[in-house]
Amino acid sequence: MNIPLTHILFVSTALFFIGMYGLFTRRNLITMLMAIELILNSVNINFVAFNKYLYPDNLNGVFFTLFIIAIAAAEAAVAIAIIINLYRSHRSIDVEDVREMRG
Amino acid sequence: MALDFLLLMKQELLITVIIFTLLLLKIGSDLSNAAVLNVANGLLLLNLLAGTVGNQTGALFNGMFFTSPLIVLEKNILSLGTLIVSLQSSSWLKKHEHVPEFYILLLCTLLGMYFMISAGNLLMFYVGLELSSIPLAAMANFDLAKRRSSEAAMKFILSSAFASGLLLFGISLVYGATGTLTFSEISSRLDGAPLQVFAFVLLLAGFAFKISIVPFHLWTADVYEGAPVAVTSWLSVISKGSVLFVFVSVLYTVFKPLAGAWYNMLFVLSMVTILIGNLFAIRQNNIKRFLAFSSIAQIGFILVGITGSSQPGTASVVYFVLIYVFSNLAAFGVVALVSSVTGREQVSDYKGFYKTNPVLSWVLTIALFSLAGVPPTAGFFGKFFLLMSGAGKGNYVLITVAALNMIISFYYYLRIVKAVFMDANEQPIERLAIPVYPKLAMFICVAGIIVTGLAGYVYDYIYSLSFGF
Amino acid sequence: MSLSLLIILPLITAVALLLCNGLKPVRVVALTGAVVQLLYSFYVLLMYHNQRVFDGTPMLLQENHVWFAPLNIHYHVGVDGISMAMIMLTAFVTVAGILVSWKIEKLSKEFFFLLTLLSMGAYGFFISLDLFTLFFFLEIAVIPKFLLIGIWGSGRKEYSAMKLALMLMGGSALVFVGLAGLYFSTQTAGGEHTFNMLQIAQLRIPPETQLIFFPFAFVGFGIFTALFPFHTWVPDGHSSAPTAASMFLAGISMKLGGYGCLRVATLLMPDAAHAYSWIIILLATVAIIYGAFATMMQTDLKYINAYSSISHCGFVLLGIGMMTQTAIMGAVLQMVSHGLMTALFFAAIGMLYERTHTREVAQIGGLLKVMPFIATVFVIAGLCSLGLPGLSGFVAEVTVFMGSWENADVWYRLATILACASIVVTAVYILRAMGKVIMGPLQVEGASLQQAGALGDAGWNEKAAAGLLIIGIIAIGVAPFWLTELIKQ
Amino acid sequence: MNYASYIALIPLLPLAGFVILGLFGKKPFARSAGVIGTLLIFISTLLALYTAYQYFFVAGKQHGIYPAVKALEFTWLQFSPGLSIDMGLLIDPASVMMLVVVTFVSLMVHIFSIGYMKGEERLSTYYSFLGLFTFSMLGLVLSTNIFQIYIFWELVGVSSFLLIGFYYDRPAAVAAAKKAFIVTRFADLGFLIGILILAFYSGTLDFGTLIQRLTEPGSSALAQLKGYGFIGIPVFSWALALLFIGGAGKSAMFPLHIWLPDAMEGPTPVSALIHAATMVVAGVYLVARLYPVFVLDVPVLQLITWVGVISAFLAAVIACTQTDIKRVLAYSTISQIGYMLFALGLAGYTASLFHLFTHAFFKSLLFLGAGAVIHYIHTNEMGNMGGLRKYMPVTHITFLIACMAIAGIPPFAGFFSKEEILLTAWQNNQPVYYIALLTSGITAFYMFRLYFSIFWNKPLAHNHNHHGEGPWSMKFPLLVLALAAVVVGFIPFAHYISAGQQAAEHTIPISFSIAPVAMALAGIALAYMLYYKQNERPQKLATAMGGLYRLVRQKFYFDELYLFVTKKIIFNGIAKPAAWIDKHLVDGLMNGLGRATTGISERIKAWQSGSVQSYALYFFGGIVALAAVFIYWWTG
Repeated sequence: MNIPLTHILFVSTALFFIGMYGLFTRRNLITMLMAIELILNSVNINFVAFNKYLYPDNLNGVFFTLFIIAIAAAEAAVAIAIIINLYRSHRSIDVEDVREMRG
Repeated sequence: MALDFLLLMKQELLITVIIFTLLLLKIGSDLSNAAVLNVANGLLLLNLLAGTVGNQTGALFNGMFFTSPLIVLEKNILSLGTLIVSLQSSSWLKKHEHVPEFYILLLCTLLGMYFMISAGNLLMFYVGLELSSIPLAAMANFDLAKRRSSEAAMKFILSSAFASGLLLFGISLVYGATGTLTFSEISSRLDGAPLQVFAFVLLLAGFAFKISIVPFHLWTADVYEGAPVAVTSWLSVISKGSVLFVFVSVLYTVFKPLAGAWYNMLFVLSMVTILIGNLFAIRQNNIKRFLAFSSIAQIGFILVGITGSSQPGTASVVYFVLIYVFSNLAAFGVVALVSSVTGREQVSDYKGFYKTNPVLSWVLTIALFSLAGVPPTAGFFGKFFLLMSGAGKGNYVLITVAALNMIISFYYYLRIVKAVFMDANEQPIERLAIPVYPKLAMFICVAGIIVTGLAGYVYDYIYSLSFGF
Repeated sequence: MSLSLLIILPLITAVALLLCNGLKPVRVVALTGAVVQLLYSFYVLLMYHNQRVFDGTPMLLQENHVWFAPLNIHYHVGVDGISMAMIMLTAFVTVAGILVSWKIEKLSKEFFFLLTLLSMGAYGFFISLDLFTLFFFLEIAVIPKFLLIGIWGSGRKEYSAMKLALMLMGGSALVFVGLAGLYFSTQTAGGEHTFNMLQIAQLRIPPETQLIFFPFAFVGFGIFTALFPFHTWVPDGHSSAPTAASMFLAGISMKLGGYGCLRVATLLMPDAAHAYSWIIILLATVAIIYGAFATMMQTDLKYINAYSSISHCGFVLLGIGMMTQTAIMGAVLQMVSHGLMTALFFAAIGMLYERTHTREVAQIGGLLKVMPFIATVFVIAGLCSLGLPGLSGFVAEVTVFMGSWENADVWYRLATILACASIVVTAVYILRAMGKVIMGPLQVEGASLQQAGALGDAGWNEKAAAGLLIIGIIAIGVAPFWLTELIKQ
Repeated sequence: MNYASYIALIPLLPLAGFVILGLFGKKPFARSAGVIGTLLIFISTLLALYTAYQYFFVAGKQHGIYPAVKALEFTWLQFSPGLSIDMGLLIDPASVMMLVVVTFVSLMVHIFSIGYMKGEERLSTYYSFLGLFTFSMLGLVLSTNIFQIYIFWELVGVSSFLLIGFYYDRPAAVAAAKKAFIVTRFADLGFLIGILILAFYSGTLDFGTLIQRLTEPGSSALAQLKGYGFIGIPVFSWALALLFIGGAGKSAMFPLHIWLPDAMEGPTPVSALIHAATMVVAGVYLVARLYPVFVLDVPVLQLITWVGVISAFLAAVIACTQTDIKRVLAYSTISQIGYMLFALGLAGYTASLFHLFTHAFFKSLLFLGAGAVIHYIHTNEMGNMGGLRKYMPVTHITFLIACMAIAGIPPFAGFFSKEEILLTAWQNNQPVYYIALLTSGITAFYMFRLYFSIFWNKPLAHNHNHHGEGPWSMKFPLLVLALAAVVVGFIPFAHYISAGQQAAEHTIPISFSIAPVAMALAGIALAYMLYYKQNERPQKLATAMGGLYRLVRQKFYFDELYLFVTKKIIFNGIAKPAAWIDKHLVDGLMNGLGRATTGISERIKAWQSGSVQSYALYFFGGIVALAAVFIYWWTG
């Protein structure tokens, strides 16, 4: 079984843009957060793939992925806390309702 | 090794200790807010003092962590800024329920910045960056009950996560192109291929997000406006300053092979940033929002200095950040005090300010003049050296555009001065008593604004530590 | 005793002012500071004279300290005849300005503080031999003007203050580019770039570089001295400013520009100055003629003097543009003369305004009857402005004309003739104003004849201020040789 | 012989008077101003007379001429090596003559003013201005340097301005003062440019050197001046013509004469001093000073001649129709100066200066006489006068003497000098001679018209005069001047003052005098017919002349022409547009920049939409743009 690197990169890039799309179109804050997770995951795939295909003699990429996963979790935790707090004051988690400051 | 470890990482270790001390305080006792503030400020002063002794160059953890006198200086500048922010926010924090938490979050971000500055590896850098930004989002929401505070935090965390996603994508491409995450190795393996440039653009965007370069700046104003003043000042000065330090060293060392490309990018970005920052700043009515845009324009000037890509380039950026710490924090100090006592943050609220609060008015004015670059304040010297550094490359178009944009920036700084000194007001801000800590902070800032510029020694010292190519 | 004391004394005065409390101490401190400075300026003049006898070098009393070593920036001061003349001018106008504003009660401490700061900027600027120091002091002298006009001014003061500050900042931004260009095109023996004017003058910047950076420096400084078409801050700024600020603005601040145009732009980049001289002359001539005609239509006394300043400063630029030794000497004379004369004029207008509360020519008349002293001052200032021999204006203008005429080119001559023609126009507008305000039947808008008749004449402070400036004007006008001897290189 | 020590005092004493009375006129010297001023000028006059005595009779001629001596000279303003304004005292026949005239007339005026200006509130100011004028005029005549003369030229101008406007609360006086200053200023512009040209080519400003450099054989300066041209006219002619314009302005020559009649708004003694005897002849003096240079350029001499003749004639004609006695005298002054100038133009240097000399006495006498009349009757209008001979015997007699003198009746002073001029004209230019002859007839007519109207004609309607003819301080100068008007004609003028080397002493044949004297007598007879007794004839005559009379009465509409040029063309055509352009275009540009900036700022507000998604979109767009531009287009 020999999947070329480009295939995997294609998947990761696709994931990246799906995440991007989600971020731009979804109005629910939680969904937007999930879209960002997609972007991060596409990066993870990249790292792992590069590590596996191009530079198999060290584990830089894989470790980086681990860090990203951990930090993403922290980020999500803080983000959800903020969204909850936001919901308390705004009674909504629709991004379009949260644009008081502008101009 | 052990001693090296202690010495080279002394600031990080100290901060960690402080964080844990505060954590224990929070858990173990119910000290009054005032006491917590005293302890925290004392510890921060200690941290600042510790930074000044026994410094040397060295690397730890196989080059993951790197330090040099310049880096220590940069950290000291941040420590100083932290101390000032802490002093200034005391009048706001005194009334707040979660003082130790605030300090813990604050110091976590500071720790992140320290690591980021000392990073010798992209992984280390990334961890430091995230450590310095995630707690900030929580801090932005620290006025828990305020709608705008939540909105600011939401905007910050989403934008920040998105930006770090793109940054990471860039890092992954760099990794894919070079096979390494170590700075020194990356620079030797770059050759200017399009993929590398693309990876660099993504990285640049990550940096640009943090330091608010146009068009990656749009979150800035909203977050500055919504966040508590202390957090805003922290964001605008310390957070930006730390990323700037890293930005300069990354550009000058890691991406040196791509200098041709990034020079042109910075050329364009700096002009756009100054111009857009200025144009938006002209008509802001909220003083925090106004300072946000003015700081964007300031970043544009810093970029001009960075384009110099020389020893004066580094020196002038570090020097300017130091001055910027004093100037911007002086302005924010006044705004923080006014905001915490009266809750008024509009520019029009400052009309007739001089009649009731002459001292605060002068502090604000000196700060604004320094930001605008009027001698004899330090801002003049800072901007002069930045532009001179940029001019060293012989790109006079950039210099001329930047210099002419100073006119617009003058306009909006003077607008505030005009409101303070000249405009009449039916209900001016009442006479404010200045507590000890903010007073101390203001004194430090004003002294810094005056001395940093006029005393040539400061610049000489920074210059002697700097590098370029 | 050193040259730096010229900067330190105002600084001490400024700090002392901040520590003062109460109206009287503030006034006394400000006046004392200015008078001490005047005396010290005389002392420096004396030192300069004595040294010049022994020493052949043009720049005397030099002091040179490294300021920012990495960029080879020095704090470097020294004087030659031209700067000496400007220093004396500054000292005179400062004392007069403080005397005239003696009665100011609104925020008097801040007022005198800013005036002193402004004068410090001017002193520093005139003695600088390092372009960085020069630029530093140039900018120091801008912001106090903004505050002075904006806080203590009249009319559309905020608009004027902002306009003035922004246009002058624009000027200094251009100056900055010019200076940066100069700096990077120098290369000293040690391989460093330099801001040192003496070195730059010797190094001879390549002509191509000069051609690029000369316009920046010249236009930049030109804005300060009302170079057409960047003069529009002058009328608004001057007319909105309080009396002392108008005096400073026209008397000292506009001279910063002229001095810079001469010292920095023209003398450091002579090739470019030669190449561009026709443009300078064109603009200067336009400013002279057009300024004079525009003045004719003004109805506000301050506007009249402000517009006439545009015209008069055109002579400075004309002299510089003509590039002959005599013309340049004329330009310097004109700077000194115009500084004194216009300060006197503004002082007189301020005194009139304080009493009649209007500056509209149509609303006042025949004031000679009720305030003979002020009227006489006004007449003297007016006569000096229209170039009456025996007063300083004549000496300066004639020297510019003689120097300009040394260029044999027909167009240069035409420009000179047009400039000469402006003296007629000047006579027209000065006499119109004088004929209405000073002469004719007594009239003060909003006051009955009886009230008008009861308006008082000048107080001791105003008399002293005017007297001081008149002494300067007459000293130059009657015996110009001491001044030309001083200026001559 | 050392003159310096006291000659310097001659101008400096009046200056001292100016300074002392100007500074301390209010407190200590308010009452005694007249005495102080008079005393100082009296000393000056004595010194001037002594100087003249020393110069003409003690030192005497050397090599057949009176030498020019520089009694004092110092550099006042150095332009470039060799080119400097020097201040000095030049003693030569012309300047000594002028010295005497100026100090003498000034003394008379000072004395006269003590009576005339009695009770004037600003007496000390008046005397200080007189001092300033006398100083300036003396400086002018003693000038060694062409720029020095310009400097004092301006100073006399301003003293004239101050004195015309002495009654500053009268709008007419203010207007006249402004007019006088501005018109002469305009002429001075020509003077200044003329100086610039001459100085550039000859490399000097000193009279002596200048004349020497230009007149020496094979002069390179002259060659250059004649070689270069502008609009087809040699630079030399330009320079001299411009200098002459300066002189013409000060001397109120056609067409720059309009200021002089208005200048009569000043106090009458001032008119006598400035606008009759001294300042207005400065133009003549200037041309005389540079006479050797003017001689080198025939076209300019012709210009001078014709300007002189036309002025002489036109002014005389206008004088016939004026009813303000001072204005009549003013036009007669213009006319007489016209004589002097055309005499210069026709190489009659001596004749011209002789006429200048005699004219000073009888014209100041006329003015002082008129002053006495006005003092007595408080009006300038001829129509309100008549029959005054009974009330003012001294004035009457002296005035009559002066009228005879100006009309050219022997043996009064005017006869001799006018005869010289007419002879010059006869010898050199016949058309000019005939016009001049006619003019002298007209002169006699209008002078006697004036005389008869004041002293004869109808009896004074109502005499509400309480004081007499006037104090002795007023009568004394009249008598002294009348004496002078009788005797100065007998001075052998040509012996003392002549152009260059040739001391042309000649006698005028009696036969030549017949025509002019006959013309003068005819003029007097006509005046007698019309004005001796009150009658209808003048009115009828005026009606008969119709339009011509009106044209002359309105002074050929010169004032209206000037008004049109200044108001319509310069004010509305130049100044107004300039002010408009400045306010709207130039300043509009600056304000427009500001407005544009704020406008753009308002326009791009929408970018900051507040929606975090759009922020991300911009973010991503920025990356795409950067990548696209810098990877594909702008590499390296």
